[in-house]
Amino acid sequence: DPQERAFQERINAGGKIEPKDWMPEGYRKNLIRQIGQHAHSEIVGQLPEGNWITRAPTLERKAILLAKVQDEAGHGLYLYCAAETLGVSRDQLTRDLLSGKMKYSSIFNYPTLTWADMGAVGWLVDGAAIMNQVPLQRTSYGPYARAMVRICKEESFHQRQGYDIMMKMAKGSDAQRKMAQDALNRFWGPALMMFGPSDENSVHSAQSMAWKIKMNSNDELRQKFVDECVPQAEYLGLSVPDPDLKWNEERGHYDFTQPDWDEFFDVLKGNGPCNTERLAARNKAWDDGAWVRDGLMAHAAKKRAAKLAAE
Amino acid sequence: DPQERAFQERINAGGKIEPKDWMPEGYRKNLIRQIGQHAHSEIVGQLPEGNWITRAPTLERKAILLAKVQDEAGHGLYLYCAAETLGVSRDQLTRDLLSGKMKYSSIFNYPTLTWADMGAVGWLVDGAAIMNQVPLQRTSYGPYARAMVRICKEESFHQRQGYDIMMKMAKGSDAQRKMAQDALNRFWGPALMMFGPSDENSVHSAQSMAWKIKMNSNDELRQKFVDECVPQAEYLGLSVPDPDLKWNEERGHYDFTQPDWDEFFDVLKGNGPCNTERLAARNKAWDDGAWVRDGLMAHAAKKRAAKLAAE
Amino acid sequence: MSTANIDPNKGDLFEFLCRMGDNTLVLGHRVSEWCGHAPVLEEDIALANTALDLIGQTTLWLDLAGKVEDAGRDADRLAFHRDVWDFRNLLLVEQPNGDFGQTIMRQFLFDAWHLSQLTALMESSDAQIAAIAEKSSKEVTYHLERATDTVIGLGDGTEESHRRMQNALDLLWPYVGEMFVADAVDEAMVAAGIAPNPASLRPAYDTLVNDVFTAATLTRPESDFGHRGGKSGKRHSEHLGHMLTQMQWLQRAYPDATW
Amino acid sequence: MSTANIDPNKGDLFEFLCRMGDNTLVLGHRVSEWCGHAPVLEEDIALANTALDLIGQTTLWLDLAGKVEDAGRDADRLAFHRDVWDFRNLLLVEQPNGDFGQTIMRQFLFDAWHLSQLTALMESSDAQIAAIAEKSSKEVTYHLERATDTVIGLGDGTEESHRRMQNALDLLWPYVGEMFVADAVDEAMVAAGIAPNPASLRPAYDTLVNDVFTAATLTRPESDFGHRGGKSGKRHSEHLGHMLTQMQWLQRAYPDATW
Repeated sequence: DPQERAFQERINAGGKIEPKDWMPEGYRKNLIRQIGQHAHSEIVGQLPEGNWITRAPTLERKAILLAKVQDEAGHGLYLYCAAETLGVSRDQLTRDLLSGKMKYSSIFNYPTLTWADMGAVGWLVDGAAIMNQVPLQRTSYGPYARAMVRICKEESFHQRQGYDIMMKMAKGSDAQRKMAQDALNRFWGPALMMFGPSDENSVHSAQSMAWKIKMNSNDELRQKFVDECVPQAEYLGLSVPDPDLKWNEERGHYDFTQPDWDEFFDVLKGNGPCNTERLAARNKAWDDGAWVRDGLMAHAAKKRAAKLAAE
Repeated sequence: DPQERAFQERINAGGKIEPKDWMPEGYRKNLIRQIGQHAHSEIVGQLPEGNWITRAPTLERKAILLAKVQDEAGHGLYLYCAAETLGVSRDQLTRDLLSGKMKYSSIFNYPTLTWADMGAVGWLVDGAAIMNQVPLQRTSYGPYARAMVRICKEESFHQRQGYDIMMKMAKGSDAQRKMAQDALNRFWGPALMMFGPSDENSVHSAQSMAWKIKMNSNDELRQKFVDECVPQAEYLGLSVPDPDLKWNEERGHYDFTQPDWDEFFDVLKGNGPCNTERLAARNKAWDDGAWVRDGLMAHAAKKRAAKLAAE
Repeated sequence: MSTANIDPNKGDLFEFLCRMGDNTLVLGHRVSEWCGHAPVLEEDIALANTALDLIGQTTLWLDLAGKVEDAGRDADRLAFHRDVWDFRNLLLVEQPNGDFGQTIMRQFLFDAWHLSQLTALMESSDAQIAAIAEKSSKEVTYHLERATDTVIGLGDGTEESHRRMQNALDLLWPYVGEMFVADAVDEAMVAAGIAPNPASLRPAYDTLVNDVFTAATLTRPESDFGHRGGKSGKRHSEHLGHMLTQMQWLQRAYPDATW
Repeated sequence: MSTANIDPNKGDLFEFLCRMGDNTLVLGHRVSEWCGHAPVLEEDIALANTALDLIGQTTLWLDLAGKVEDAGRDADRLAFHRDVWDFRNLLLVEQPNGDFGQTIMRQFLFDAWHLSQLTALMESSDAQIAAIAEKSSKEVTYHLERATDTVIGLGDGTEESHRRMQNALDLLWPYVGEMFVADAVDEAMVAAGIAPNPASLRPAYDTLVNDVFTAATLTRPESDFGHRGGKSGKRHSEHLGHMLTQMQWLQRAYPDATW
């Protein structure tokens, strides 16, 4: 197909695809899935951190956390807008999230149990997210790439805030240090899983990389993440929960243990610690809010009608 | 009316009226109102104390409080049964409570704000209740009098437990003493109101006393209550929030300031601090529980039908 | 207001500042409970934004209160280490969120008072108070605009949204009166030219809310009975204690930690 | 079980006792949340009674745990001064009450395990444990009877009650598996003749619950996937922390007080 060939050549040459350009159905579908999933992750991702807003230890920490969760909702908004340029509405995407048809990042199916988790989530989860997202600033689809630029800026800010919380905890009282270590223990494996299964087991990889909607291999990013985090953990005086972790001089990388992929697939199937609750919370918000959305729409319609009648 | 005269003479002679006996409509109606109101008070009275069960300071205190609230539910049950002997169903009485047609004791429209309130409620509220109820053990209506015998036994136990909490608080840390004094300050007036307005302003008094469904005047009982509580407060080292309180040698009673009767009538009208919440809580429990009551009844009907079919 | 300038009793000034700061603290907390559960994404963002502003204002008010008190307590200490009886917020702001309509109605009823209070405080004889009021009033102007639009939109929306908004108004109206009742603390503030007489704000408040209720097709409740006991601290509702268990648990559990 | 009698590691025994006591503590708390809000007066009484029994059992288990630990902690200290990670209750019992159906289903699923665990513990090589088990088992026999009747009554009641009970079962079933998984602590208890192997209780449990589900016209979920992390303390649900804010606030706020 010459159209498809031209499309691929444009991508190869580093060109951007814009909403009105022709694109292969697979490209559109894959992008919708990927951007939608990313948007959903931002939305569901509000919940584990929102869980601690009402228990934040200082007014400043409360404000920082609120601002962060607000940013996440904002990211959701940009991403839904990016997805809308591909011809799918936010309402449709929302319905697919709520019915369980579309996924969100599995990491948000883990609970946040102590204040140190706010540190671990910022440091590790946002850290892993950035690792995934920075290359996506160069993705081939224009609106997506531009959304990523804004998002990455804020995410790296969040990661620093998370690390700052971990620092306070790790350098704090015995109990705080214990909380920090416990948080690292619980989030390390799930954070490694955020890059997805090893590339040989990943369904969408090859085509997505050719289309530049995936920029790096999962294993490559995971390695980069480990290499970055280990010295950070050392600096905190915390131990990474992997007895086989060690620096490999030859490779110039850390050797590390793969996360528990059985658990990963269990969580994907809906058996994570919080899958049911997260979806239930979002469904409840949506259902309980129906009268609000309906009410505001009805009012807007009345106003439009009144304006028309006055003209 | 000779029937009415015979009825009154039987009461005057100290006889008991039993469910199957003839009685004047007014007697029946007044009793239903009074017993029903008392039953409702036990039910609504679970709420202010239930409010602290999940925040009780020790396992033993939690158990004692749970047992107490359970007793109150039990009292409600006896009293509804006594009312049922007068030909009104528990469901009907419940509907009249939930619609606001029937009242419950105004004291339960005050909030419980600290653990010391569990002491103050036991000491003052149960104390005032006992003062009202002990004479009712000799009331003319048999089932009511017998219910009162059981209830009074448990109530005096509750009062001692309440006083014991107050003692611990009053003899405890500065903060605890402060809580205890604050609780006394908030509950003193409302407790005095529990005896009802001064007799000259009380609607049902004269006839009810002739029928022996009211045994003492409101003012008489209120005085007795004050005379009993003041030395108890002194023993606790707490001050009764009444600057004009003093022993009157001549009368052999304490002189005291009347509670704020405007507030009393405000609360009666529905403007107490918690009227709306208390009724809302009971209504919610009732509405949310409809499916349970229906389900259990449907199952019982199925079982009966199956048993009949098997016979 | 700015003519008088009698140095107020330190205790009265402390009380007054706690009232301002506790209102924003408690309402900020309530609003933040919505996080992740709002009816639509834009509302999640707006509610978080409101909460954020209120928490920021809390820090300003309570830090100043701590300075006035001069007993070594800062905003965090005041926020997280007092028990119910020391809180001075209006009963209105500690009421539970209920449905979204209740939350927005509470916000509107508060914002309408809050903005006129802050506007008056911008003329305060106390320069620090005037400065906080000035900064806050910009944020609260926006809160009030949003709340007004939403109350009107939902009041004059569908039958259901109208019914829910009317219920919210009926439920919350008895908590409005407390804003306008003066006590000794208020009188001391008036005498010192620090703050307006609460009663003086009522006529403008009534005009504003009446207009909004009309636009929203809502009926203002007939009785102006007002619950009291929040701003004096004499008798809060049972809700505040439950809020504090959540808000203060960490600080109470780990009193020596820094975060 | 009573044949072996190796003195167990003190730490393992402490863990085991905390598991028993934390189950009753946390479930007792949950059930007590119903107080005053049950669907019918008789249920208010019955739920309070269940909570009361569970709190009583908690005192016995945790006091014994404190004695074994020998570090000066009694039941109250253990109940009110540990943070989430030190709790050893099953995830099942910390799940929220939900509607009455969810509460009763949780109770049934727990009671069925609890009674067989206690029955086995009556033969424990540790006389104190056997005594607590004996006392508790009488109470729990009654809990199980009531829960069974109610599950059947509501499962086989109206269409709505059936639907709600099936939802409750579907929701809670994934928390059943954790009861029957053994870890090092359990193995130490088995070796010492103190407690049964958790897995050994499963067949009788399955028979019991299957029978009840049949009578209740409920369908047992197909997957036996079981969440873990409560009894080991490795990963509780988010609900436990919220429960502790309420349960422990007073003790945390006034650590020096006696009550």
